[in-house]
Amino acid sequence: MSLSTKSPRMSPIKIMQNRIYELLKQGKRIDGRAPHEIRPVSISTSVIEKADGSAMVSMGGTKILTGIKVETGTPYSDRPNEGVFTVNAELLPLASASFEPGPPDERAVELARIVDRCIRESRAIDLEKLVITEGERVYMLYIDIYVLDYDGNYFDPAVLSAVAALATCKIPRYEVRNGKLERVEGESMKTPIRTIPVSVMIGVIQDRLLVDPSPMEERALDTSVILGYDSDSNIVSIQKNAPGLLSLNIMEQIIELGSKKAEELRSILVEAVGLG
Amino acid sequence: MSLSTKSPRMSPIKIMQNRIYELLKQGKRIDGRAPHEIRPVSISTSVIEKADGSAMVSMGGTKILTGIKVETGTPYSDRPNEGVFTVNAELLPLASASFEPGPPDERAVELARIVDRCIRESRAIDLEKLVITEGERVYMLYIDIYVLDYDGNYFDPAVLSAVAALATCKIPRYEVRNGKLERVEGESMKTPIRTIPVSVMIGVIQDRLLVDPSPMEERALDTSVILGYDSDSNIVSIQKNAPGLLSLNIMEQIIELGSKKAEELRSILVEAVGLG
Amino acid sequence: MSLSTKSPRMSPIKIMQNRIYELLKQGKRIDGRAPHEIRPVSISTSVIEKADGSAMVSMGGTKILTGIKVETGTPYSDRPNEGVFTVNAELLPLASASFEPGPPDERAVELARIVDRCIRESRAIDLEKLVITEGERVYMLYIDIYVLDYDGNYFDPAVLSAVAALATCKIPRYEVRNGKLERVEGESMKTPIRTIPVSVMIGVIQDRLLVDPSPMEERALDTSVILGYDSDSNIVSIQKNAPGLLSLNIMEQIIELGSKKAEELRSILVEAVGLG
Amino acid sequence: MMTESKEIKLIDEEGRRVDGRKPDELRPIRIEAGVLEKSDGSAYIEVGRTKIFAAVFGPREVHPKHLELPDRAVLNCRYHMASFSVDERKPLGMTRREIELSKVLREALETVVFLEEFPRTMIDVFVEVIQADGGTRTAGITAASLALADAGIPMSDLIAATAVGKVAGTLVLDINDIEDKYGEADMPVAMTPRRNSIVLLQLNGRMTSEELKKALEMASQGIKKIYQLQIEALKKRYSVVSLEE
Amino acid sequence: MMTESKEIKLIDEEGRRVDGRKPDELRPIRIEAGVLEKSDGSAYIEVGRTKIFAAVFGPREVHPKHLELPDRAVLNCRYHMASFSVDERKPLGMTRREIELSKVLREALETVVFLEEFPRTMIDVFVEVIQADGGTRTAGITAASLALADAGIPMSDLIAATAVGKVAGTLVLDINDIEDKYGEADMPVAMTPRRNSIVLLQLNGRMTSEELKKALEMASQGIKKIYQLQIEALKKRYSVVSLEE
Amino acid sequence: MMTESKEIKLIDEEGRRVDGRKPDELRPIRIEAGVLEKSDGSAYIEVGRTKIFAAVFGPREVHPKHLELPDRAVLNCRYHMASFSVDERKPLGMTRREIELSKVLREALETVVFLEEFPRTMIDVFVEVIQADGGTRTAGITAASLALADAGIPMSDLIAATAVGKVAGTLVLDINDIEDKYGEADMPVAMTPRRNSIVLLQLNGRMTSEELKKALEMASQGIKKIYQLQIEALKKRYSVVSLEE
Repeated sequence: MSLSTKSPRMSPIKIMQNRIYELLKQGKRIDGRAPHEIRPVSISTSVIEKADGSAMVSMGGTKILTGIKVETGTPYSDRPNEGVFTVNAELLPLASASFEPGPPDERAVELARIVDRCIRESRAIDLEKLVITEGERVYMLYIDIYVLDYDGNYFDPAVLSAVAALATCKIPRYEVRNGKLERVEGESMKTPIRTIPVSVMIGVIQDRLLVDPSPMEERALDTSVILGYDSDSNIVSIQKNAPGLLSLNIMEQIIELGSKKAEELRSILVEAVGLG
Repeated sequence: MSLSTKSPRMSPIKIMQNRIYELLKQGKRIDGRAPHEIRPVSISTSVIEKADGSAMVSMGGTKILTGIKVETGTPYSDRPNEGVFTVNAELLPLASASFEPGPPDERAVELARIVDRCIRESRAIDLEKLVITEGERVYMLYIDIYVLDYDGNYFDPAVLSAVAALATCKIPRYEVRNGKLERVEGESMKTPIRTIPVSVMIGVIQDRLLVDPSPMEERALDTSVILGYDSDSNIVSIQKNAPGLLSLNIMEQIIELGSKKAEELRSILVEAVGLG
Repeated sequence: MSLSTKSPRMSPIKIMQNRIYELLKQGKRIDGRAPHEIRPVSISTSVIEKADGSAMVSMGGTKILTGIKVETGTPYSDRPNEGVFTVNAELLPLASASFEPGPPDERAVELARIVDRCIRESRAIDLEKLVITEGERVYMLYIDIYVLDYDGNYFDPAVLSAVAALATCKIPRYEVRNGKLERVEGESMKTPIRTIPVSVMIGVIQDRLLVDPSPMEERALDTSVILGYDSDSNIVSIQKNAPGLLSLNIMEQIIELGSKKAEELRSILVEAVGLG
Repeated sequence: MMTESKEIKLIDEEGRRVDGRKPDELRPIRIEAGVLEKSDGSAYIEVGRTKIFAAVFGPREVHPKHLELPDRAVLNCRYHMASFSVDERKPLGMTRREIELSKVLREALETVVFLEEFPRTMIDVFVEVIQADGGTRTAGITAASLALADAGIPMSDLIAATAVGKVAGTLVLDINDIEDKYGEADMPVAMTPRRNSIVLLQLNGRMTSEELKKALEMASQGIKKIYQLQIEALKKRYSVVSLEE
Repeated sequence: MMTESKEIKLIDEEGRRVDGRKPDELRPIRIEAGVLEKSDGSAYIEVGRTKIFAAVFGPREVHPKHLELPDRAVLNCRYHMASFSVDERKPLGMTRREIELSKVLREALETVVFLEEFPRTMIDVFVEVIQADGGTRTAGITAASLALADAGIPMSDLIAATAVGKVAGTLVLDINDIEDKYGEADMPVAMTPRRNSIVLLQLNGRMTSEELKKALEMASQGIKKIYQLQIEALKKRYSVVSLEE
Repeated sequence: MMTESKEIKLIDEEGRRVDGRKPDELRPIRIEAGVLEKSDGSAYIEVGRTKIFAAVFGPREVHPKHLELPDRAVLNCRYHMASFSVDERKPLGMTRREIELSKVLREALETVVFLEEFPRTMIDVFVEVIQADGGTRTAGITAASLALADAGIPMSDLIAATAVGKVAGTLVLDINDIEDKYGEADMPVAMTPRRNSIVLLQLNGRMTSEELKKALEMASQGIKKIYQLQIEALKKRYSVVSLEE
């Protein structure tokens, strides 16, 4: 069940929308940014010692913590020679007055699935390297994302934190000795990363685009799209995540803008995690 | 927790009840049927190619879809030489303004259990023929019933659709080869059917009976009973499914009427699935 | 999520509190008891033949039924040579107008965890004697507590009923024969009990203490504490279970009073179950 | 109920049942009203080893409000079993069986309670099975109607109930757990004894029409006896109350 | 979508797909409006073996009340799959995938429905997938918008939809289940055909910018054809209605 | 806490603990107020490797409405741990431990917050443990009371807290995870430092009466030090706020 929410069509929104649009035409935004300017990004990795990988990412006022726990388990029967990963996301109630405690709602589910898609469809993790015994025992990565502070656009920092946590994750090594699975004490391996996916959230008001929207902008947008890109500028995932019309012409502009901003975010990420 | 519902005792109901009763005394019903007349039944089987068995049944405006998926699993420890089946039912919200999305409510649970009882207590499936390796591996039939359109009496068409789906189900064959369970590609077997259970819902207003009630009649009835019958006219299940008094005398009439209508429904079912 | 409840600060409470306090200063209580007087306790064991252990305990008007079912299962990986027990508690809706049907709420969870703690931290059960095959198969005791009638202080009678059920539990014997786990028909063993834990609930109004509060007293208390004691008068668990300040001085009085009342309850329990 | 037992002899040479009863004999029954302190009405019943508490609250405010009915009380009924009441520990939470039985019990009780007298209120009936040895829904409704009477809720009649079974081809009154498990049919019946009318009826298992009619008659006879025990329990309760007051 | 199949030839030597279609060819589609009795509007769609019912209720009272919006209707949408609709039996209850798709379908429908005309009411849209063979969300929204029209809910346009895939390096229209499973990308697109604007867009899998643009164009062409089928289904429905009345 | 460790030496020959501390020594503590943007008040605390965020919303409208209290605010408290905060990944959803700790934290906070000043409103306190290395409930309430102060909610006093343990027969202040796991007792204590009164008290494990009294005294001393850190954090926060405004 998915229900309409209060914000989109109220009249104060229309007024705000006009104001944002007028500013955009002048190349400006309410918080002083340029239309295609992303807020400052900071990335700290290995912040949770008990997690195998972790990263705290802030993008303006939005703050995301991702932690990864590695376990071992059986592979999917149709993919016997691949490790497994799952992505969960929680919109913690301390992050915003609009988040409620309880099981993940549709927004949290969507966030988890968008991050999952960016990683999975870009084939960022070489899952074939996460096999202990083919068809029997593989590594399982639990990638858990917590939104700690929500100041607009949790998608892009969530992807950044998930990928930063993955790239710095120390997977504890296991071996099968005498038919028994054993932890190889003190040994770990890096996550086998093939590409660095990032996502870019782009908002549309009439014929203008903006990136990395603030909460006020999110409410005023005609619509918005989140695009995932791999290191080779392929698009690996798209999610139109709001009501509203999107012309083919605008969509083409979005694709090009997204590609540029993706490179920008990727270079920040690569620097932070020391990849490249 | 089971809670009173709005319908039964409101005064408009009383007026409707009187009208229905007066008509019944003249051998008539609001929709033009005779008191003991079942609405037209249509049965289509194998409508879902991805299911191992399926049947769409309509009875008047009520439409039921049942699908069966066969898996293998371990038998119950107290019945090591029997296969397993389970029945689930959902009252889909698209079927009626009175159905709500969410986990099955008491009406859906009752429906599933009545269908289960008709099949189980009539011993319709020869479960001993659904064993792959005694005590270890058996066939498991998941019989899932969806009410797609609810125009009164979902019980009888639900039993019809479940039995039609069973009778036409192609159980994929499995074998144990070299200690491993394997699908025998391309081979399947029929469900071992011993008897053809059907159910008959009978409503009571004062001293009169009617079968296959419409929603309006359901609300106006003094009470109602659903009876299951096997091919030998044994009664295999009963459910009084509404408040109200039922005299022993009326109950005897119900048993006899049910037996006749059961034969009528069974002959329609047998013809549709080509059994006999 | 834990939410404030209606009772504690309403003004009728203040009036009641004053009255209770004035009586306490005179060494009296509303129901005629002395401040440190526990209501009459009755303990019946083995009341449920289908349970392996059971006890019905009443303490004044509060009535608790505990039943124990023993199963076998795998031990926790970090405790391969210990059996397992778990405690559940339900505040049945028939026990009080203030209990609602549904999954255990925070009060029921707290009750279960307090009883668990009394038993676990006192090391009452010699879990090492509940092993069938080390690291592989152990006895698992499911201790399920039902509050049947709630007339104040369900903690102390719940501990009494759980320990009485444990002390009289007949654990069905299992053996591994030819590599298979088998029930040794007709044989059972006693729960290996090392100490007899009991709990004492103590309420505070200003500088006065009372034990075993009635519901009216519970609502009027400044705060309350439940203490668990083993047979050697060690304190094995504490739970301050209500809002309110507790000075270190009052806490010392509570510890001493608790110790005395614990001995009193233990002697009732020992007599009832024939231990000692 | 599906396989007739080969090993367990459900009826012996002398026509006696596994627990020594004759086919039309009830198990020992103990019924008591007013057994719990905090509910508005309560009852306890033992039928053989089946042991059940029932309690009633109300008429009270409806919560949540939107369930309120303008012309009568909402009757809420919960049939619930303790985890240890059955042979295999029942997991916590309501099973589908408990959900179904809550519904049929509620419908039976709705038939006799004068709900119109208490519009915009709720009457809660809680049935707690602490040991299940066959016939829990019938013992449960017998206790529930007694608890309603104990709570002073006006009813057209009490409800008394028992189950008739078919074991080894023989109809037997008040079947127990073993008979239910290895027999051919289990038919719980609840009636309003004064009007001799059925308020709850279910059947699991096979019977011919003739057997079914006989089984209903047998149930009716048993129910009359149980009704007498209910009346006695109420009398005892009222006399105690009279003494107390 | 992750491993390109080594065994299954998704495009043969003649450029044909596993089911014999050309890359830009839709599967056989059957669309019908007004197929259910009890909803206010309904539709049925088959796209190849994908089979879906959609039904609409409302505008009706909002329940629970606090979800009511003062200036427009609440649109509620549920995308749900039957347990047997997929290869491996889907467990009962909503999966995360179903929750996400309910959201994107709702957002797409909100774009076209004139919600402001029905303040303080609710419009429910239920999409029931009874067989899933690829393209269920796009077939689902195609049926849902038809059901809305059938219910007489005013909309700025119908919504028609299809998915473009990439298999063995080739863009293909209206991908089926096997192409989705073994191909490189699946891009569901829903549009308002008259305005040629996107209302739903997702992508799973890798495409270059150029491919993406071509894929959108391909989707747009397919959607125009599906739109014609919707119009025909409505005409047929209205003519039937006219005859009936 | 049940088996005294045979291998891990919890107190060495020089009376030092596993992490080198003396028995009455706190771990390094870092406390900061106003760390989150969107809540009305917030705080972050590190006690050794234990890391916790706390945030406060309100006083705000009560939702759902029926929880409203006519004479005071409803205080809502949630203690929650991130899945990766503990050694074995914690499954999603609230465990029974989290439910219990939410209750004892709420009760402690209710003791100091002037709820009567905000009738018919709700104050939400969210405690998020992102790493758990012992003493999470005490560090959590220390942060929560700071977040309440940061939100400007009037209180009779701050709450500061720590846990005293018993390891290898010795009482130790501010026990860490290993001491908790292999020690004999863990006693979390929260106090209002100015009145030196207990607001939260639990004990897991065995102590004599004498030990318990000493442990409370030890906790009281530690709490005074933590209180100073809270005051400093608030001063720092207010000075920053002053500068900002």
